[in-house]
Amino acid sequence: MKIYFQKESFLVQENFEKFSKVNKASGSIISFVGKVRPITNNKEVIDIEIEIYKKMAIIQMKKIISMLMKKYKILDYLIIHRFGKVKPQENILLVIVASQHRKEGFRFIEDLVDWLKIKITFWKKENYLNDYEWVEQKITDRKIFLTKN
Amino acid sequence: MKIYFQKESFLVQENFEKFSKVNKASGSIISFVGKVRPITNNKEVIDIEIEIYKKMAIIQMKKIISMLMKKYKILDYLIIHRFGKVKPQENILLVIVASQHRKEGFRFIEDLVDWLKIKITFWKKENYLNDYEWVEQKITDRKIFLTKN
Amino acid sequence: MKILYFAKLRQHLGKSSDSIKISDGKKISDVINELKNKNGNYRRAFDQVKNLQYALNCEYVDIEQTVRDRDELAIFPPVTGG
Amino acid sequence: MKILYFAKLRQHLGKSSDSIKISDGKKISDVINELKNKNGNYRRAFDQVKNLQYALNCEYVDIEQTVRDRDELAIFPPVTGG
Repeated sequence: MKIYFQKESFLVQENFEKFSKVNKASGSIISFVGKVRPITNNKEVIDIEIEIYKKMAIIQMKKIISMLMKKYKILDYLIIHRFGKVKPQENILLVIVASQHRKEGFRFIEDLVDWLKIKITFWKKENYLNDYEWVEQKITDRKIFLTKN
Repeated sequence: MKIYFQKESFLVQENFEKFSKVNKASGSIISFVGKVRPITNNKEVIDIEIEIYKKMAIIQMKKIISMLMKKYKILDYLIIHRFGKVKPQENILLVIVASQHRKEGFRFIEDLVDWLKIKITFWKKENYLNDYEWVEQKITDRKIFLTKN
Repeated sequence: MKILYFAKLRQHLGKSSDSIKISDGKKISDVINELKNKNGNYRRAFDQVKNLQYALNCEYVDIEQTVRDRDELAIFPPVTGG
Repeated sequence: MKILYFAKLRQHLGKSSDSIKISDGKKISDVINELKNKNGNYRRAFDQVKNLQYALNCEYVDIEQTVRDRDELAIFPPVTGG
């Protein structure tokens, strides 16, 4: 049950291995990795900068997780979200969840990522060769917010 | 786009690493690992034996995947399902899927595992200390079948 | 016709396949009745293993499906992989 | 009151925080009007960055929420992490 908001890059394999060892007895392990896409809006992304309001991000994350833990039977989770400069093809986000049964794991991880994208205080700026753009929240993500709120 | 039905055990990390390298440019990578639970029905599981009707399993798997590929935009997938003797805490099933956007990845992987559990010709026998039991298909899984069929 | 048995049914029958001569146009239910009339072992196995499913040449079919002698028929309980 | 700015708003303002004296009971909308009256830079920033959201002591609140001088107010565009 760990949450890391960190500047440093991370390897999925290492974290997955450690997590699996601790959760040997669980029937299902599901993971989600969000990465920087090399091309967006037909422009080549040089890198992205992720800004964080850390104090609020931690508080909101804990609230969301405690709400989801009441909803779904989960044995363990690990969340890593990077901030600062991140290059294309690098990982931004890792969520791993262990559960006895797959359905609750799937619901937990999908809900968590949905909430993360509309509640947790990170912001992305994409840097291109000659300009940049602050990423806008997707309407599809906002819709999830409205139906879930 | 690979499917393996194999007797040999496998490491998730290795497969994940290889898959991630090939799919560097995808925005989302989701994985599901199904493992042998050490206790079921309050009995300690010594090992399980997985029987396969391989020819049919391959045909049915390809059908399901081609149906799901039409439904969801997926960049790549890897499926490994073991048969033969498998010990508690070992992996039975690995599914990894790469997609541009997470939602289609989640739908694809969840649907695939649902279908796998009701269509693909594998059968599990659980061996306990003094007896054994053929696992029965879960009613919850069968319900998914009925709503999706 | 080649008939394959899997899992609990295979175990109860004590064999994983049969090869029997079938006149085209019979239904799977007819084939099973023929098997059950062979001996008590077949009868018990088919009576005890519930919810049997049928596949003809690797496609799920209904028990009322007609078969041909060159088909491969598989009989098994609901799958439990994954 | 401590006011924090993030992302596009921070960039347009050219600063990440302000510390201003506020009389208790004012609304966030009043605070923003006060800021906008400071100078053209604030006015432009608050006019240009759309769909601003507000958090009072790390909880999402509405623009009509009243504030106290000891609160921490954060103003930012919709989040885009993950």
